[in-house]
Amino acid sequence: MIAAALIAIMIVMLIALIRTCIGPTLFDRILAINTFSTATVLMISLYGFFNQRPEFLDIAIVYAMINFIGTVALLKLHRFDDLGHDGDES
Amino acid sequence: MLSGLYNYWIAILLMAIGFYIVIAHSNLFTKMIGLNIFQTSVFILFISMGKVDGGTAPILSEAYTAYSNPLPHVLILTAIVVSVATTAVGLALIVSINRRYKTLDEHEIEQQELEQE
Amino acid sequence: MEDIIIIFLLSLLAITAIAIIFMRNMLSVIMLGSIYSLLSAVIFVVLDAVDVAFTEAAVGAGISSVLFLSAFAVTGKRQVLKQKNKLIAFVTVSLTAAALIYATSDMPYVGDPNAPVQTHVAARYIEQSGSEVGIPNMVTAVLASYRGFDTLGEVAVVFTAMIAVLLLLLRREEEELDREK
Amino acid sequence: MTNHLAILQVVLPLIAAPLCSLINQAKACWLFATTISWLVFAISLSLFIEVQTGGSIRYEIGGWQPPWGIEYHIDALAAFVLLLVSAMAAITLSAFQRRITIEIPKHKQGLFYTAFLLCLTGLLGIVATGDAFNIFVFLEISSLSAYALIALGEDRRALTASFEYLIMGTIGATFILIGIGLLYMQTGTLNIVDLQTRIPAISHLHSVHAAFAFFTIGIFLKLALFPLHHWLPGAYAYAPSAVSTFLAATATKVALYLLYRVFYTIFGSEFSFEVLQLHYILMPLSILAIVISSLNAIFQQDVRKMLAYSSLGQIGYMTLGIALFSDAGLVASILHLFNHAFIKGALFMTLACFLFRTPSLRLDDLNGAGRAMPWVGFAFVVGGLGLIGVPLTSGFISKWLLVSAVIEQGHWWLVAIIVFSSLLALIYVWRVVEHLFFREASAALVANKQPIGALLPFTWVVLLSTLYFGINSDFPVQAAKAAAKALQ
Amino acid sequence: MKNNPVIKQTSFLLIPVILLFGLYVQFHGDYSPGGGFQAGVIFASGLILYALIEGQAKAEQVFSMRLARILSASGLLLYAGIGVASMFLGANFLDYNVLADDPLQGQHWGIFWVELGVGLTVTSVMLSIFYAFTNFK
Amino acid sequence: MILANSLYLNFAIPVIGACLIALLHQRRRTVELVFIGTAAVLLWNTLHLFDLGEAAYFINVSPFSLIDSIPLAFHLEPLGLLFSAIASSLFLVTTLYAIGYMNANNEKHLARFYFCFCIAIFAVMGIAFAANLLTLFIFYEILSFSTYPLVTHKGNEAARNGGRVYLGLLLSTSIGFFLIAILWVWSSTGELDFVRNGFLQEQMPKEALIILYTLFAFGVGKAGLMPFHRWLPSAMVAPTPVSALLHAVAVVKAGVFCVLKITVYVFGLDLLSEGSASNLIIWVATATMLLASLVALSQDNLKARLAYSTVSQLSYIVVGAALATASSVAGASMHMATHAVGKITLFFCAGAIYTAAKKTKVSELDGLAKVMPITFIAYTVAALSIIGLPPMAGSWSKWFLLDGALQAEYFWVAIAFIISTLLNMAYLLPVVARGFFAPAKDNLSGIQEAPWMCLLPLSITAISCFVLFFLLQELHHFLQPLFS
Repeated sequence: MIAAALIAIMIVMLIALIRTCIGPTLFDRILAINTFSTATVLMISLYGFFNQRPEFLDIAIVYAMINFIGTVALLKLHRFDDLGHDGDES
Repeated sequence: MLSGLYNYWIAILLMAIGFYIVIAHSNLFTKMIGLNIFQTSVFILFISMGKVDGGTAPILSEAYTAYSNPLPHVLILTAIVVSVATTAVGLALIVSINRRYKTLDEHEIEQQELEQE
Repeated sequence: MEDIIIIFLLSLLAITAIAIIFMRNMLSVIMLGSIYSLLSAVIFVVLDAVDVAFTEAAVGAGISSVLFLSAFAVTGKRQVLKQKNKLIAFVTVSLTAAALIYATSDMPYVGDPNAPVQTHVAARYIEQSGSEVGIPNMVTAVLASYRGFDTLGEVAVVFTAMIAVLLLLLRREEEELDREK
Repeated sequence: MTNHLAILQVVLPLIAAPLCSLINQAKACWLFATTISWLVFAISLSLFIEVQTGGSIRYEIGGWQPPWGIEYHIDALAAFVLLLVSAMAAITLSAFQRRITIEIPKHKQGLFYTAFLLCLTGLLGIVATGDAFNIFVFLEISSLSAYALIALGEDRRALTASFEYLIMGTIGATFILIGIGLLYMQTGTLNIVDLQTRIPAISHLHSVHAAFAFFTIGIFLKLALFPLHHWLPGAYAYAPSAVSTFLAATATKVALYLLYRVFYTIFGSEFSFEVLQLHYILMPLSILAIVISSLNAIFQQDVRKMLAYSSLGQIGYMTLGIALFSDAGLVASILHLFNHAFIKGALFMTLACFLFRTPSLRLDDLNGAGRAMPWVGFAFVVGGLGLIGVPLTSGFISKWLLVSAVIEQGHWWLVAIIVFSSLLALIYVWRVVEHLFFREASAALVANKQPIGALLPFTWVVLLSTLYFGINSDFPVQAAKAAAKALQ
Repeated sequence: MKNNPVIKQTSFLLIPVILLFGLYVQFHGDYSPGGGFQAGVIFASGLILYALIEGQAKAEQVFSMRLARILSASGLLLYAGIGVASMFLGANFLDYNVLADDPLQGQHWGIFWVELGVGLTVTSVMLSIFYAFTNFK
Repeated sequence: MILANSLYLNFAIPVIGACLIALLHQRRRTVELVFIGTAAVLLWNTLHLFDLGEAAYFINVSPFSLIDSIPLAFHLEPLGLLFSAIASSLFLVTTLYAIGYMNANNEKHLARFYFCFCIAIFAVMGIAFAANLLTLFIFYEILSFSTYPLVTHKGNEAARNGGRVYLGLLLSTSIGFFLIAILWVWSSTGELDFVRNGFLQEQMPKEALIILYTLFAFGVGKAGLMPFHRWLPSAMVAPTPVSALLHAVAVVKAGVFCVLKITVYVFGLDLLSEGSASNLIIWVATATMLLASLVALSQDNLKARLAYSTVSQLSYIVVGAALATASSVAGASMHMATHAVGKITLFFCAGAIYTAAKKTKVSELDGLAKVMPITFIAYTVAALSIIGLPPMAGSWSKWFLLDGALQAEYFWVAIAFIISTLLNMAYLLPVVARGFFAPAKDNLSGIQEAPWMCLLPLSITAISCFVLFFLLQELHHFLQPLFS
């Protein structure tokens, strides 16, 4: 059961990777990356259960957080060209 | 047996790709990314050698007796830190170079120097 | 199953790396870079290196990407990506790779429990660290106690990186502002 | 506390660095860093004496016995190099205060001294440690701080030079890391002494050969041995003068120290030279380095770049000594490492003295500078003579030993090459001397009476020490012999 | 980011969690994956997220550059200080056994403080590097 | 102890002089006094060394060791004593002359000039008393470097070029041949100390000896063997006192002295006269002797003519050394002295003519003797001495050399000596002829003798050319220990 899920996730990863490579717009890529990291989070959690050491869920949590920060940074860069900007649009 | 030497071969391939990017790409930014790939491949090399079949992560637990080798993990932790430190310094250099030269292309920089001479 | 996962992930990693070579857009290169990091972190998990995976996720995908993005923000979006010296690069790289492939010919297989790596120094960490250091996470035990000096060096490296970045990027006004506060 | 000297050698500057960044006030930082560097020098001196009298020192860090914990292992060679590095650091810091105030923006000076101390820590750590991976860590500390220090040069080319150094240096360090990895894979240990005992049994393995190759190439990159030398001239030429002085005198020397360690201690000379026939590669590379770099030096317009190329040639002499694969060659190599560090340091110091009054170090800007500043000009002449290897300077002693080692092996053609390159050195040094003394100085230079301060006396102290070691070479020769013996 | 309430609210929900998680990783590193370094990075990421949302200026009010520099130095000093302390207690550098009467307890103490030093330094270094870049323009 | 102290004193005096000059460089008169004083004290101390007598010969005095077992060492022996006596006495004369000349010609950077002069004489003392090859080499190099600033003193393009050739040739021969030869000797015998009758017997194969001797002879570039003689005419750009010092006293004599010393104390006369190690050098030196004379004939510039004459005369000494018979070596040693005195007079005269009349070419000297009689008489005396006509000193040394050539059965060398003597006449006497007998072309009114500071030295040396003739017997006696 878990194995099947793992395989499915791997396929998702492959597809997301392809989308990141071919683009064409920035948003396609950002979305693809998001999908990809979500897949990784799932992959790590599932692998923990698969391997019978689920205590490594910590790592999955970090991934989720980092993923969020990365996306915010990317979008902010796209919008303001400056990561230190206070975010108020004039 | 996990996968024989497959890990090492991929690590070597990655190393080659990273190394290639560093040498062949003329954009300093890309060179840094190449350097990162190059270093990460070494991490995979190290981590692969620490793996033990049937072992588990090296955190003591009563349920397990076979653990993977923790030493490569320790080494690579340090190496990752070193790598991110190098990246930070390299990027700081890149940013300063960009300010003084207005470009990040190796050849354009060379060109500017030649014109200045 | 483990074999399949690892082979598949490693292949994905290779694809990502190859894709980076041919990318024309700087931002995509950075994004692929973070995917590369994520993937390698998963691989570390599969290879039992949970601590390393933890770090790689936080550093590679997190801090590194943010640093790349902020540097990218400062240097501007118009980046020309060109390749020169392809031949020299190819030859050098092939030679290095060949040397390593040659080296793999008598390497112990991945996961071999009788490899020298597993039998000599590490064995003591696995067997004794529980009683000598007394904490379950062997990686922390080795990192902070057995090889604590390495870690001191590592902290020094981080500190050096900060000093170096500040030396390069610090400007007068900020320093003075900082003093006023 | 004396039994902790081995670790204090490295930890003292390591603790001093963050303190220095906390002080963050130019003058106080200088005073602090200088005091620390002299303390470090005192420690290295007492370590040196201890090693000379009582044999090598081993220090188990964390109380864990060697292959499991990290140990410091200071033998005669390490003590010798430690002495050299700490002496140069103390001298540079004491002498260069005025130049640093001129060259470095005020708000960066505190950080500058911090980075300098870190660089010193890294270099000392590489030398003192007895653990292969620890070498990598300290290598990175020294390199990262060196990149930043170099990039502080006023010329914008300092930045590109530093970046090139960063790329090459990181590749070099990663190669060394791969070497460490391969060795660890086959032996399961990281301790150098343990490696030494385990390698003979597995020396037939391909991966051990590959490890050797990666170590060698990685160190060659750090050492800037021909043809991997492109990063060095720019880095030395555009860095702030204090930095180029310190790095020119120590950084490549420490890399060379690593080379000795790898060739002789880790792999053993039998494996390096008899199994792998290393000298067949090292010899031609050294010769090319000597000849091509000397030729390059002749055509440089910037004196610092000229000296940088000359350093490349001198590195060639040192590796040539290794390539001879004889005791005499090794002694000559180690001795030249020591002598050249001081000579090159003194030369870079004289150049910094000139910078007080000349606008740059291009040859045309130095016209008549020797007449306007006779003590500095004369210092350059003395240092230059040392570089050429004229008798009564320490450069002569090491060349004498090198040539006798070459003759011992009957390579007369090599003698011809060494003589030829000495003449090339004569040409490039003398080109500068002519500009300094036998051309008219510009009015601005004659009128400029800016004081040079402590730099000049320190330059002369270093120069006089090279002259002293040229006249009475007992101390360095005996130390080099002891060091070579420690490697056997 | 007044104009993007969604991002702002989500982030403000997340930031405390991230910081808390950072503390967890810091002090639970003995029993599960993690330790000072990872905790430091996570902690720094939380603050970076704050800087991304509220802008550099506000972030510096929370955690100033100056504080970052002081903390980074003190982290390193803390680590080295533990080593020196064990030296003064008569053992070799970084030998934790002498830090307490019971060697195991000593090891615990040593590792705890050392990891704390690592965490402090890493947090502040990562943050000040980020500041340095974003301030540079 | 006495030996060591007086030897060290001989080194200390010029160094102290140099330091004083450097310190007092702003006070011109004081510097000049110091300069003369240094020379006088040096001469006095050198003459005292003769009092130590034969008992003090070949006792090594070593302040410290240079490399491993090789010390920096000095000793007394007849050749060195002779050389040091020549050098220090002529140095005194030259100081007087230099001060007069430099002042009269308004030269600049006097302090540097006198400073280097003192260092050069310090190096000469080192060469004279060196007790092993390495010490000899070291002081030989100091001499090259310390005379370089003297050669390029004027600082113009010509001076720089001259200096480049000077230093380039001297250093490349010394490093390329001399040093290699020393290293070779050391690596194959493990010895470098000068000993009576040499130490190379039975230590090296015959073929090697030929190469070694050639290396030494060419390596001592200061001996001016063709094709490494170019530095001598190039160095003519220097002010005349320098030329005098270079060509008569310090540098060239140091060169031939090295050859003599190596011949006698490294190879040993027996080894050389039995074998054929020095044949090649005899050939080369003889050829140099004749060729340089021919070149001298074609030179119009008086100093250049004298320079080539020096090249030719040096080869007499080298031939004498290479022939390696008792007479020839004695002749060579004497020639060192007689030629020194003669040639320095000639250079002083050339300088005096330049100072007084600003003339440098032979063809411009017509009738000048009428206004400068003392200078021209001195020139004539010195020229006759160099040619070798009795009762001038040069006649003795040539006699011994000729005798030596015949003893060694090198008849063609003897013939070459005679041809060369004829050539000597041909290039030295025209000056005399033009000065005394040719009618003046230009208006010579207003030209008078050079200042007394120039005239006095050249008169002294001219008179010594004559006086030495009567002292030769004693000199020969003094050199006897060489052949025992």
